[in-house]
Amino acid sequence: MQIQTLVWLIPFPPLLAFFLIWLFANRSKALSHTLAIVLMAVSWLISLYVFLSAFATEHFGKDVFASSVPWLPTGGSTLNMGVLVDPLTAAMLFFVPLTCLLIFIYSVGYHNFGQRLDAHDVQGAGSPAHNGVEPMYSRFFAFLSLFAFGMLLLVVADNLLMLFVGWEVMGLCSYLLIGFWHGRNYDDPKKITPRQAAVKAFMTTRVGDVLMMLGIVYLYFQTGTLSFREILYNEEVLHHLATTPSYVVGLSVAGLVGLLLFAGAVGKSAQFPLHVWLPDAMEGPTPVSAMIHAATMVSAGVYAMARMFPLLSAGWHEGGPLTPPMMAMGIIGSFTALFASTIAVSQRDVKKVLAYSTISQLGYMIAALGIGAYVAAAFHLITHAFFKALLFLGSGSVIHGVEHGMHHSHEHIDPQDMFNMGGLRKKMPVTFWTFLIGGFALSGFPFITAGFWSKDEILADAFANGPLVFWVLALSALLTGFYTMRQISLTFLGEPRTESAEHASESPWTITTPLVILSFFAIVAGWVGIPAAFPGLGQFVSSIRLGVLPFNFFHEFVGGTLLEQPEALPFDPFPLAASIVVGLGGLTLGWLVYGWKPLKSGQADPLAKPLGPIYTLLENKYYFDELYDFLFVRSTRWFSEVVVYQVMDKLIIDGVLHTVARVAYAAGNFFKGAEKYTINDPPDYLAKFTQWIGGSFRVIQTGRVQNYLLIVMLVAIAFGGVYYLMLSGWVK
Amino acid sequence: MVPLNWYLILAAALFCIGLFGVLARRNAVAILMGIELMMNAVIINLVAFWRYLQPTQITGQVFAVIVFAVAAAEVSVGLALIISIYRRRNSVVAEEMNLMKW
Amino acid sequence: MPDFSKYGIGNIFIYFYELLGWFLKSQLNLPAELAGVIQTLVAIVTLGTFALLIPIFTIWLERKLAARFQDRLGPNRAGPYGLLQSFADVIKLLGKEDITPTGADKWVYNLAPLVGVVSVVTLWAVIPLASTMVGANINVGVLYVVGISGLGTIAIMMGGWSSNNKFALLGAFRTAAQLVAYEVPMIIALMVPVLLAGSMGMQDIVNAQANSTWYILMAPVAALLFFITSVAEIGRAPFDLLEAESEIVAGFHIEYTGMKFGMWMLSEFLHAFTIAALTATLFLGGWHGPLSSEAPILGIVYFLVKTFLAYFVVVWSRSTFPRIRVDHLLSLNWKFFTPLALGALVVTAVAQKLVDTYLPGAGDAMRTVALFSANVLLVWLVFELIRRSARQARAGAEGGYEEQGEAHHEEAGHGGHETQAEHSPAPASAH
Amino acid sequence: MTVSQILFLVVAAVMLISAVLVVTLRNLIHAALWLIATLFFVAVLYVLLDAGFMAAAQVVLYIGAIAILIIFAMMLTRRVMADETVQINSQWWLGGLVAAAAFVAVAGLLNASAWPGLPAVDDATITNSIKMLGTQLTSPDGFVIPFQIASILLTVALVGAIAVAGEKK
Repeated sequence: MQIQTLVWLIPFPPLLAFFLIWLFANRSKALSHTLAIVLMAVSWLISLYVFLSAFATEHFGKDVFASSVPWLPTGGSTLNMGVLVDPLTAAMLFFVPLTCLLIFIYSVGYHNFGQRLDAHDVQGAGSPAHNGVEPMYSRFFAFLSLFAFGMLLLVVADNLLMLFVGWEVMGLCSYLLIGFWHGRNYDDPKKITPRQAAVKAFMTTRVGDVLMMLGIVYLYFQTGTLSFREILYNEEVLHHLATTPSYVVGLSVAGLVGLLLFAGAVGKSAQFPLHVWLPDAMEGPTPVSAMIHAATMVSAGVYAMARMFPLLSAGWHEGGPLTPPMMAMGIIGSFTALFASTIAVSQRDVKKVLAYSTISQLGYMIAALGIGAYVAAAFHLITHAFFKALLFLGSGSVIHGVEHGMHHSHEHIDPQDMFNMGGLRKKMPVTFWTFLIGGFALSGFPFITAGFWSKDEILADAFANGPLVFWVLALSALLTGFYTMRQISLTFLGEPRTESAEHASESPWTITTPLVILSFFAIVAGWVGIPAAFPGLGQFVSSIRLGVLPFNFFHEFVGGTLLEQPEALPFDPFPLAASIVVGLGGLTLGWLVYGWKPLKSGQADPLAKPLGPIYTLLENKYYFDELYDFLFVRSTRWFSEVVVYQVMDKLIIDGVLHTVARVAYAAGNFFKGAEKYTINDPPDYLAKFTQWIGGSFRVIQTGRVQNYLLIVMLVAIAFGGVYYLMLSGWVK
Repeated sequence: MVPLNWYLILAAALFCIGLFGVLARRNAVAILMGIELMMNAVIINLVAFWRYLQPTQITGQVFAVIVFAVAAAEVSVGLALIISIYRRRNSVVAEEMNLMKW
Repeated sequence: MPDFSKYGIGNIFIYFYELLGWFLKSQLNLPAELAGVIQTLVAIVTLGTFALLIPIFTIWLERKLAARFQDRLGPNRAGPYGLLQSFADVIKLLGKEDITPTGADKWVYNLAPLVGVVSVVTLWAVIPLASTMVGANINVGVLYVVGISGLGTIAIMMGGWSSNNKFALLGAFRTAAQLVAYEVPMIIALMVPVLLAGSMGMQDIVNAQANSTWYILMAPVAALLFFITSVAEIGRAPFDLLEAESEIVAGFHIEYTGMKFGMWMLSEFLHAFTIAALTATLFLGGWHGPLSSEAPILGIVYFLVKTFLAYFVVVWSRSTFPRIRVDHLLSLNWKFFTPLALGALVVTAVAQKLVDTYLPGAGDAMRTVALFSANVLLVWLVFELIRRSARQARAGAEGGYEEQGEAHHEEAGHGGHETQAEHSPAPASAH
Repeated sequence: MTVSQILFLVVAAVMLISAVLVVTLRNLIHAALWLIATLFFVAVLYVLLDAGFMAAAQVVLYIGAIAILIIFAMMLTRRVMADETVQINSQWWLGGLVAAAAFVAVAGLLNASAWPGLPAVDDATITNSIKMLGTQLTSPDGFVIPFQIASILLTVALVGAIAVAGEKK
């Protein structure tokens, strides 16, 4: 089978799994997850094969796997449906199906497969009781499979429309999965429920999606195609787009399209100001959080931006002034990175810390793309996917363990609150060590972890191209180390602060196996991107060859996606030193504050006092939810209540209508008499006449098929005759 | 050698005879027979066109085979309807099947 | 004058054919076209006569065999071993009064037996008697056979309807149901030799068997299915519902007397022999045997030997099996033969393809072994399924499992609930 | 007049006569039998057109299945339409007129146009046409999808026919 054909097959096994589970297998839990996992594994194997073939191809950036078929004829042109595997896609294909597969396996343990249905397990009521099993188990796997289909479709798509289809499938699935426990309610009315979180996520991303669709439509209108290869690898088209002015003054078409597409990515990747949905999306089951945050949805935004990078940077050259979309990405990305990491410092919920950390890391990538560090952004995307999936799954394992403890202790506490944990290191050793690896990777522990190398590359690029961005990112990296250590200390170190934590136990193998595999990649995935210019180590890894490429192939391999292979930066000790200092510094600070003297039960956060109101501000996420509530929700309500209803409806429209009605009523009364004879009677006669005609023609409506056919034939012959006469010129 | 238009005219004649059957017969089964004649006329045309216009390509016969399948489907459904009506109304006269007029 | 030595004794019939052509052309000076037509007509008449003469022998044979199966002597008075019995029968039939019942549709009534005989005799046009002797070597021979069998159905319906007799009409109805139904698995079973030979021509199929193996070895299931459904097609015991004496007196030919009845008999006996011939042709290698292609006359011998072998089985099963009930007849067809035939077709196609793909240099022996074992596997699977569903049905009938019995009554033989049945004993033992 | 033309004319004449009998005979069973004759002669016509497979398929399908079904249905419903009743409705003359007019128009048009003659084809093409038909009906480059759709249509029609005509419980 040709490799192009194989690429077509990548997204479809999960879709097949979705339909099979949905239609046939929904009675059997074992069958459902077997189907989902086996078909996902098929997808993964195909992807791996494609990745390895891509890897073995020389100059793969020029010689990609692509094939397409006509899809929708749209008047003059045809939209093609096709697949494209270039180095960027190949890199995505390496990690997306793998993480998806691991998350699938993890979900089996997470939903307590093998237990009997407990009396407390009502559909949608929340995570299953420890000795119970999720009642909507099959549905969960069906949705996960559909989700994986959406992501894989997006990854292999060769045009924006298919990408958008995958994008929207994921949007739907995230809605379904975040609101998976749709029946869950909390005592605290201010706490957001899964239902509300799902709606919030859907509506917030919708803002970005609509803008993105506008961008797609505008791009299609301008170029007549949506194929990546025809737009992004065509100097002429890019030049045309970069020089043609758009509707908005001061922006070229490329600029406007880029900004609109970026708006889509802002929604999907939860960048400021559309970041608010992502922390609340933690209401979904933990595998879903991992899926949305690590492997699929949020990275889709960054992936789309990386994919569209030639368009976004059309007109830009190394060292030149940034294009408007790039500038927007640089500003919003670096701001988000800092902003989200400050919030993460003060969160109590183990998953919300990770959520804000994700927002911050995505800001990193967006900022990196904004300053033109394409390869660094893609690199960080991949390493981040591994260690963030690891962290999420680890946190899920922790929550699972604490819930197990709750089952013993009969306490009613929030199992996700870090202040209710502590000392889990001894109870859950595998989770602890893997979480530690993930955390160190996230904060960039030097030289070993994957996060260090990718972050270092972004920082080096930022130092060379945008010093301001560099400082902001460095500061947020410091905060990253800090909150990571805070989280590890609060969760695992010290003594248990609650009875539940005391009784926590290690999770089953289906949960820990993915953790171990992911922690392997959280370390190793970084080594493929060690810069060749790095003293000592760089030369060493460059000398190891993997087929046609060196071991640290990433830069050369993914850089080949672009028309011009970007130059590797020369070695600069300053950003390296900076990244070592901020990474280790953040961790040390965190250790000093939280790890040195572990918190006692009931003790408040040691940061709360010294920071005072700032801490409150951070804890409340800068009051963004309240601000949006005020700005959009309430103002819309106020607008519709006061302006639309009171003023427009009641005063203006109703007033005018009432006046008109009164006038008309008076006039009507006046004309009533005259009307009877002049207007009323003739139509009556007309109606009677029509009825009479109808009655007399009723006979032809015989209800006999043969009569009708006869008339059809008569008319056909008559038409044929007339046509013939016209053809022969007898009738002009 | 037989000219092509002989076949076509023959088919037209068969078609019109079938048409007459459809138009003039009272018995629904007889109407169905008329339809069969019309179908056969069409297939004769298809096969004749195949032989005369494109004997090296098989498209005409493929088309005819598909018409066969459609004819079989049509007869089975048509007869099923007739039998069903016969059971309910004890009649197979097409003219009496006029419940839906007016 | 054609040189006899060129043809030899092996091709004696061809020699006579050429001799006739030579005589017409050079002695009577007829134009070549007309001479060809006359030659063909003579050949047709010869072949038809040969076919029509067969029943004279087979009727005697059948009576004799049936008698032996029933521990009787059978005809033994007319001629040596009763060999002249058939002639005596015919003379008796000729002497009978020729009755046309009141209210009968005369034209149709008289035409029906004729159509019946014609539909059988025309089948012989495509049966290859020897490597050089076949009436018409058309490339859709198998389809022709199927189509002509349909004509036989119409003859029976004509006869049954036109007799103006309710038993006859009932027989005709049964015919329509039975014959149309059994045509389905028969056609599917016929697809198997067509698939193996890659042609629908009868001569091609025989040649293909001569070049490889007899198809009864390659496709035993299809061969058996074809044989059984053919027996049903001719309405012979155990499938003789169209003339079941105890139920509808004599079925469609109840009103026929004299030689018209004789023609029905003729067509029935000839048809029985013909399906034996078809079985021999399609599955037993036809005329193929040692030296058969060098001396075609030997082919006729082999062909007749095989045909009589198959015919013996027809008679054997007729005198052995009791008549099947009408609803069993149809459910046997639709629920067993048709799926089995489809299965045999699929198995053959898949096995053939697998052998072609993975054993490209495989000889006929290898191919035969593969196909035969595939067939055995299919049969084993089918019987396993039947056994399982029968066991469940029995368990349900005996009330062994209260709640399951219901489900099994509803759909015994349906594959879906097998898994359920496998699981169900476990909770029972757990409680 | 060549032999083939005479043959064609004979077949055509017999076919048309039997077709006319199909639509005019009072006795519907006779009409159905004449329908069989017509269909048989159509098959002969296919033989004249070198389409052996079509001829065999015509016999198998039309005579072996469709005609039998029609006769069967006729026998089932015969009770209510005795042979003596009027078999032709009140608009028959108009129907005849329309059919005649349609025939005249179509035949006139067909006669007026020029048609290509019978192309000379070697025997191999004709012999292989059946193989080609099989290949085309099952090959992805050919007509496998229309063929499969036709099969599905047929299956659906059969299921529907059973559902419509089956006894309601």
